[in-house]
Amino acid sequence: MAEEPTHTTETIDDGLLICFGGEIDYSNSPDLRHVIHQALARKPDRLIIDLTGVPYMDSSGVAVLVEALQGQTKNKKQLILSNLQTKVQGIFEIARLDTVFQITDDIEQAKQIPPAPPRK
Amino acid sequence: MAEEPTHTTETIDDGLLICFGGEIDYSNSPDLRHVIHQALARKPDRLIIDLTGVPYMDSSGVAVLVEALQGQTKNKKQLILSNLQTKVQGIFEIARLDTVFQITDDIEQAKQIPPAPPRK
Amino acid sequence: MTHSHFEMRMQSQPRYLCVARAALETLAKQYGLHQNEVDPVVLAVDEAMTNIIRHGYKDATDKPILIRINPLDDALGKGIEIILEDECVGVDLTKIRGRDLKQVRPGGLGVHILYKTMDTVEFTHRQDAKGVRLALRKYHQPTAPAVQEGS
Amino acid sequence: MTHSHFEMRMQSQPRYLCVARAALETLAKQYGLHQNEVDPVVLAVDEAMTNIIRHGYKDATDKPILIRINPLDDALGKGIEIILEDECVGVDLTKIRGRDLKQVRPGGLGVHILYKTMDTVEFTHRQDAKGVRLALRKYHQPTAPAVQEGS
Ligand SMILES: Nc1ncnc2c1ncn2[C@@H]1O[C@H](COP(=O)(O)OP(=O)(O)O)[C@@H](O)[C@H]1O
Ligand SMILES: Nc1ncnc2c1ncn2[C@@H]1O[C@H](COP(=O)(O)OP(=O)(O)O)[C@@H](O)[C@H]1O
Repeated sequence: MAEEPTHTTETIDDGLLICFGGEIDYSNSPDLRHVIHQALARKPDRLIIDLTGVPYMDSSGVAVLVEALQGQTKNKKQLILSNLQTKVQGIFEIARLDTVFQITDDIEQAKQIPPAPPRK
Repeated sequence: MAEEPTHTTETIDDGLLICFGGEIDYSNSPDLRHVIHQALARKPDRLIIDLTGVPYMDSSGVAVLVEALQGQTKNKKQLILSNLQTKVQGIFEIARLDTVFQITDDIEQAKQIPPAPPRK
Repeated sequence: MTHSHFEMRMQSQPRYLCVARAALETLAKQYGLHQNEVDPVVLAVDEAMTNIIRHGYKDATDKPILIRINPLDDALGKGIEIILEDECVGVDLTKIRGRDLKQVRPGGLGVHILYKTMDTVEFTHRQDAKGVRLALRKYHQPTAPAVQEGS
Repeated sequence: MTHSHFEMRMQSQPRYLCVARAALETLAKQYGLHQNEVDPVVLAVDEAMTNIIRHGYKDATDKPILIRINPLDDALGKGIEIILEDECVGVDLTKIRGRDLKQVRPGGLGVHILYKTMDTVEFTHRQDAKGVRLALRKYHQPTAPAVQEGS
């Protein structure tokens, strides 16, 4: 496992906020998937995944987030990512996913984004 | 060389202040020695060596500081260390030098210490 | 066999990914790469190791991963060379390739990241035929020269 | 020869000290040591490497230093084992010892630091007689038990 991976899930007005902490790689991305699956099962209208505490993520972590996006989109729900640190932003750009996800600078902004019409 | 070693030397009221930065090990302790020798040559009454920017030091760095202390003491001058970070404090304790050196929490304190009678 | 400047050999366990990253980050800086060049190199090696563990070894945790690292200093400038070797025989190297990213789906990013982040990427079979060899190279880019007048 | 969990082999250059430290710090945490236990272990290995470079190799920069690392999990608890090997023949092991610290003088601290920071320190000649072998071990100390009543 990478150093001290942590997570908290809390309820917000119209959904859930998950905050991850620690480096995310193939040693702990299965844990990340598990936490997100539990959240998706509660069918939140808005799922915010905050990455303030995540200095590093590899493609195994990105894959879990893409899976989450697909799950929410299929259910016509919203997924928003917030607080991407430099290296995490970097892998989203390399994978050309920086325009596929809704990404905000902080959690407050993520709460304000109006529910978007579902992607087709 | 360890990551980004730096140093600045500036004149103070009754002597010199050297600030080091970066990890100090056998890759750059010779540079440290050189900088300190140059300072000792100016025979400062008070030599303050500030280690705020030094997160790590091994015994090759400590040896240079002991040499500096001996040089100042021989000349009946003063050497004061300031701002030891946890790991640096650690090696001074392991080497039982934490009571041999005058060590202060910050540069201001180091400037206030009255000139001590020279060690015998 | 001549040895490299710095070598790591570890068991195929995901918990060693972060150890390799830490060493590589420090080493790449020693070889003159800037932080914004170091980050992609570290990511590339993480992806290459993860692929060896997942695809090469099917998550077996007791297989060897060998990483050999050398400084580069040649006509192309200063840089770092990283060679990863595993003990996976019978791998069809033509199947190791990135996919079209337009299609958004989980996975299938690792190989794309290798080619995107490194200057050269070379998959071959090891000379001793015991497994796959991946050679990665990255050169330091001195700060972009100012636009030249009259050019 | 059976391989260790994690091995590093590098040329005897001081610039690789920080690379070894970075890997070892991450690894020692993986093996369950707390930060205040990791720091002394990292220092010890730095001192041992520096001694190999300075005393063993007289500052030659193209000689090998091999570091093999394994997790410990035995009767004494969880911990880390670090074995350093060099290619210095004819070293008189009885001369590798710490000095009296009461005398304040530059140098002569490295071996003292080894014994002070590690749980076991063992200098031997390598089985293949090609050099010196130093085995270091450090165990994780679970938080000190509360003072027991009646003891
Ligand atoms: N080290 C490897 N050994 C064997 N096959 C590999 C290796 N790396 C990649 N591959 C093959 O290349 C494909 C693409 O890899 P990648 O782009 O990392 O995506 P993913 O790992 O998500 O499938 C893998 O599905 C696998 O078939
Ligand atoms: N790896 C080594 N190979 C050969 N001799 C060594 C080695 N390590 C230590 N020694 C010997 O032990 C002595 C004490 O070492 P140390 O406590 O580190 O102090 P210093 O390095 O300042 O002399 C050295 O002077 C040297 O003679």
